[in-house]
Amino acid sequence: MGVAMAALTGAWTAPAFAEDSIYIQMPTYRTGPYAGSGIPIANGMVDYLNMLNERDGGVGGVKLMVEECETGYDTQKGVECYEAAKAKGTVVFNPWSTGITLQVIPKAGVDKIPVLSMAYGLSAAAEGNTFPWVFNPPMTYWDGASGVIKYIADKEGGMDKLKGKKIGYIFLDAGYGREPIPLLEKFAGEFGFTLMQYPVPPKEMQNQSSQWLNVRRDQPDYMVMWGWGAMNPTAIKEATKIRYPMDKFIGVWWSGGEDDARAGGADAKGYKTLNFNAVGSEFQALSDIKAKLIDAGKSQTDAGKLGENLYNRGVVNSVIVAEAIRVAQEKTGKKVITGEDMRVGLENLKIDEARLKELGLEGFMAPMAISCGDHSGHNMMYVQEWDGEKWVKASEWFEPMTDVVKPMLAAAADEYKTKNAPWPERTEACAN
Amino acid sequence: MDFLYSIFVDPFVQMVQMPDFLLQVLWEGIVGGILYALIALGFVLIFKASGVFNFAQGIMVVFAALTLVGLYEKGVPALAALVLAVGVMALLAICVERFVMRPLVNQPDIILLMATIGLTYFLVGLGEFIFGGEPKVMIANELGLPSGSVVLEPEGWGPGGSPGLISLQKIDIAATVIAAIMIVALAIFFNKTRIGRALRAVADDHQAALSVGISLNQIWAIVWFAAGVVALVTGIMWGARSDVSFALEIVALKALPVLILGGFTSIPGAIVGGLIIGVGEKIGEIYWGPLVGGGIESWLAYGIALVFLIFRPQGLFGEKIIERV
Amino acid sequence: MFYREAGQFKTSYEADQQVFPILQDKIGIGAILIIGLVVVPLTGSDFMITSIMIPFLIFSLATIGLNILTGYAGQLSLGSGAFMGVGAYACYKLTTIFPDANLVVLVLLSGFFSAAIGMVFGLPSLRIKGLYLAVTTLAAQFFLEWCFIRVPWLYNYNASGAIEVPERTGFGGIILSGPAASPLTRYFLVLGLVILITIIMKNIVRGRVGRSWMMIRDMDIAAELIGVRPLVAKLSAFAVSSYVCGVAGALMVFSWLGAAEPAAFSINLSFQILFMAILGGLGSLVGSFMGAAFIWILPVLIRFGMPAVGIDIAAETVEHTTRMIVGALIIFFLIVEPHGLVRLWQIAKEKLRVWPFPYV
Amino acid sequence: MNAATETAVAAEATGEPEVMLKVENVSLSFGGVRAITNISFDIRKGEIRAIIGPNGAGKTSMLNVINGFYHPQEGVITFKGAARSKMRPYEAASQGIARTFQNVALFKGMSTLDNIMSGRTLLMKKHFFWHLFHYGPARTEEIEHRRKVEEIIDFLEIQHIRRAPVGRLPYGLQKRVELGRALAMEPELLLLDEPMAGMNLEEKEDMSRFILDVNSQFGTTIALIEHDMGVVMDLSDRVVVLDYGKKIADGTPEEVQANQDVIDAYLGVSH
Repeated sequence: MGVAMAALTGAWTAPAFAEDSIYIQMPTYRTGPYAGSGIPIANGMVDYLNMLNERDGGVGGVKLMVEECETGYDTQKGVECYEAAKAKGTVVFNPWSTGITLQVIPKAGVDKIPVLSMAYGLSAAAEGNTFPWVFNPPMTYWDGASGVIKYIADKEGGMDKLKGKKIGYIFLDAGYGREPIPLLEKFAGEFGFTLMQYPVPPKEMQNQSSQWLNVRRDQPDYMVMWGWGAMNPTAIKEATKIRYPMDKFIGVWWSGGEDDARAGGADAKGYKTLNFNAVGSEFQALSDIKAKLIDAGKSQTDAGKLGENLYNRGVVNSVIVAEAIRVAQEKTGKKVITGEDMRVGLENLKIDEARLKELGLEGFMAPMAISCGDHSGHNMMYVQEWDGEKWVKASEWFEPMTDVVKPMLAAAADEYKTKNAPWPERTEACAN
Repeated sequence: MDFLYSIFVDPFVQMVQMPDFLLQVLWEGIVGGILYALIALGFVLIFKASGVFNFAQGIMVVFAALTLVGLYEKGVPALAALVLAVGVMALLAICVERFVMRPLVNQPDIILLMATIGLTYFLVGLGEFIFGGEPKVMIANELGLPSGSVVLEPEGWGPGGSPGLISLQKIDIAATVIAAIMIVALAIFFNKTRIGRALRAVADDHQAALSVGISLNQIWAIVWFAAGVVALVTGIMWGARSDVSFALEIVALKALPVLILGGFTSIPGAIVGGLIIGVGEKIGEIYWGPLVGGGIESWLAYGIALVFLIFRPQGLFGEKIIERV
Repeated sequence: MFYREAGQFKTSYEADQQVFPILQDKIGIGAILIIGLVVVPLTGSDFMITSIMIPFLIFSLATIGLNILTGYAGQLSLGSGAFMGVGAYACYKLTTIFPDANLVVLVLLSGFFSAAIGMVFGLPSLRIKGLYLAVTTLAAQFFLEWCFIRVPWLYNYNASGAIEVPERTGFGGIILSGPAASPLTRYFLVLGLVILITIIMKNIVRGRVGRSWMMIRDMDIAAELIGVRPLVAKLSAFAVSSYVCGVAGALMVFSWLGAAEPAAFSINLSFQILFMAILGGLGSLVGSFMGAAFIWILPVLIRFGMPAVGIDIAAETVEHTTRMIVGALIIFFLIVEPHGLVRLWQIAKEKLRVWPFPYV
Repeated sequence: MNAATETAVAAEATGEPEVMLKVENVSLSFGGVRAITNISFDIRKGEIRAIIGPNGAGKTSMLNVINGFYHPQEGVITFKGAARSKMRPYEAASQGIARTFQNVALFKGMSTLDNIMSGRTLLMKKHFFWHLFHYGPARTEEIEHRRKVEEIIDFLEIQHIRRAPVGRLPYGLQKRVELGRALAMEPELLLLDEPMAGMNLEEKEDMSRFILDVNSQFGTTIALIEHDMGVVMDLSDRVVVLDYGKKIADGTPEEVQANQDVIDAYLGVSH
């Protein structure tokens, strides 16, 4: 029996890449409580890579073999997907869940699989020298939190105006939502505002009236939200219910789905979130997706949802993957790359205006660059606003407070290193 | 000393200082409680008639609401979708009776409980398979449910004598009214109709009911259908408050402590229990939660039920149990 | 014909009271041990060992834990996930306080913490019975889950709020945990502990203590009239059960997941374990393994097997189908044999006994 | 304790039979419903004492009071010379009171062997620790008790069902296993609640023989409730009759049979 099972499992976990293709496993979640956010992202990621296959025959002439692995945002299944991905020789792993990211961070170096956690996961992973195998471009949660504070200060008329203000922080009470707290607390001390915390237990995502009653009592001047999945629409609804001024309610980039804001209806007008990708489908690459995939019935995407915020977010993730593959191919001279080559590609990734234009994505995202020591890049973001029907850009692209964030990241990385001692020293050479 | 003050004095000072806020908290508690009570009501109906602890009630709420919204999204007009959703719940009831209840008759409680957990799994899979996993917006307006809110601003009830603010969502008021209507309707159904009498007979004694010619199978199908309709109503109300998604399933677990307080077989018990839990956890979370970092709502209801059970193991409306040998 | 005990006589009570008094059973268990100890490590791929065998063994252990409480002592619990969490967090704390101690010792120690917590939450069982008790165990589940988030000391104030498994060595420098631990090392560690604890549990349940649990389960009043103290019997069941669950939880994080957020110990985990216990067969250790195999391995087979045999469907459809199939199978098995897979196995054995001449 | 010993010694000296259990003025009610009113009687060491009465007379409640399952509101119960107040059933068990039940209360999920072994619970003392490994003292102890249990199995002639789960046994055998379980406790006082209910004549004869043998071979004192008057009159040394929770007669079978109140209470059932 054991032998039979071994044979069976062997059959479907054997390295899947043929001579001329690159295998990429995409953990996604189209089921479970976070499916609302997970589905558009999954569609965006898969569509872009498949579109490259259809249009350009892959990257550098090599087909990409894209396979989804359903995690349901569940850590048990996440690990299973990782093991399956490892066995099949994926060149990059996108955990798409902070919990799964934390699980695979230590394994990545051992298994030689780069982990791409795009603007989520462990902020400290931006320290490339400590975490050579983990990448979190275009910026970390701490960058995001600093961006929110910077934006608020901007509206108030300067950092000194934050003194005496009350800023409420409502967050999903899990690793994801707790991540920015140290930075916010540091800022609260430095700039003299009061930070009020409103944790939302994952089980109570859809039952937030207590948190918002507390908000009503405390009357914070601004509300900052780190929400995900079903938490977002509920929070927006509750905020409208207590008549919280929506223009003072700012979410992180993960709280900016169209469906999230739509739940609040017209009352949600003025709600803001951070963002690092454009919304809308007026980009050549997206038109190609529509023409090559959606119209051809080769995609799960509903044509009406093309160009929505989280869909485009998924596309950004795949742009990073595809570009890193291209860089890796250039650097190594190989066509079919491995995880180790991919790591090199990611570490030398540079997407500038010109390149975006070539990709048919001009203005779709800010130019970004990752370096050997800095795996995040601390790139630019902007604030978008819900006008009742769609997202509109409400600020220019701006940079996070890198000078504050970077030393904190370094300290956090050191702390991670000591807590997880013995943590391996970086052995991978820089910039080749 | 400060610690004692913050536990025993400060919350009450807050309540007195901001009476409008207290009323708002109570209202939110009542509304939450009614929604718990509605879920509990579905449990009670089934437990009364068949002794089955129907764990799937929570998922039936989601499933019913999803069916409604899903049909609407597929182009069925709202009211027709409502009727169809009722039809789907009837079909579900018949299937459950035929394929789950009937083959498992006379099995121990725990086996039946497990079967309903199996049913939960099945319905989650089926629901997502048919309607997809995205949360859906409840079609409250299309169904003619009110939106917006009623705002009361009683003079001098706010902090420091300012005008107070109590905002009542119309949908919540509607939920309260509908819950009340449903309870009255169920009471009439149980007491005045032939099927209702048969139901009570079955609840009292299966054997005796069989011997006077009541069909158990038919009765079970009917209670599961009734529970399905209750689930649909609950789903509409809750869906209008947040969204229709499978995350609701876990909120539905809150109906369990409600059942413990009210007893597994008492309809008034479900309502009173729901209100106690709803109000209790809101008050606890708002006034005492901050002392321990908040978020205690996730377990407070169970804590209340646990403490209560230790002193009164038979529930609020249950009779004292005399053990016999 | 093959499974016949005729001619195997016992001349002493010692011989009669063995766990496997029948020769064929001895051969069977030997074969399973050989498969587990030799065949799987030699032939299994990394995926099979890390994603099928290790979780299967850990779930079996947790199921044994729940079975002690629910199957043997009759106390229905929905809190096993949280008790696993207590073990995991205890082990994490212990290993940060004593980084040089042998991990196996720490894992075994961490069970005592969950045993203590389990006893506290077992106290209501003295007054509350049946489904009511099940709901009160939910209080334990949710309260503990809250503590895992709200008591930062438990996760060493990590910003991520999660516990991460550091590298630990033992037995002369073998790496036992952390990313560098080889799948085989982790597998043998888990397998060894599972075998050890299973043997101990078998010994407990066939002796006085196990009997007192079953007495309480089958008829608590009669048990008390015979001299079983309900307090001692119920709390000891909670303690032993939580101990085993705690060890399983520690192994789950240290030997399988590698890091864990509080959500890893959610109510869903409790349900998963309960399914395994009931489907395998309440009150049976063998059943615990069968149940765990069924609930864990079947979905993995469906998930990765369907594409492998050429049925190409979307990942989430596989997930939906899996849920539907597992749900329907649960109901199906309850209908066919409410006493679980182990009962089917016993019936099969009885049939084999008289095969091929059932009427002779 | 001293007092108790003294009375025992005194009793022996005077040739009076020693009293093992004494019930004095016991009353029990459940929320206003009186189950037992002011009952007094005694059970002497070594005798077979029958408690009879029509349905609802309070017989089973009386047994429940004796082994501590119910706590009477009034009255004193003296067992082996020591008066006791609120007592838990397991304490009664540890003092040497065993019983069987009207509706068989076997452990349905366990085999005959395990059911009878369960009667040895109080006699097994070895520490939990040894049980972990089923080794050393724990193992020796199990074997030793197994031997005793096998003796009881032989005595009750139920060797063939040793391994059978009791749930699958016919009623008569279940009753016998239950008796075996009570005997395994090596009790001083054995309470039997309708040991022959629902049995055919042959089974009743077997059971009667077992009861007499237990009484004579092990010297166990027996109190039994039974509806079959023939059995009661043949087996018992003394009979106490209850009706509506009150004692209406007490004495030897002959005395009781002649009592007019008893005849009235049974309305024609009497012979």
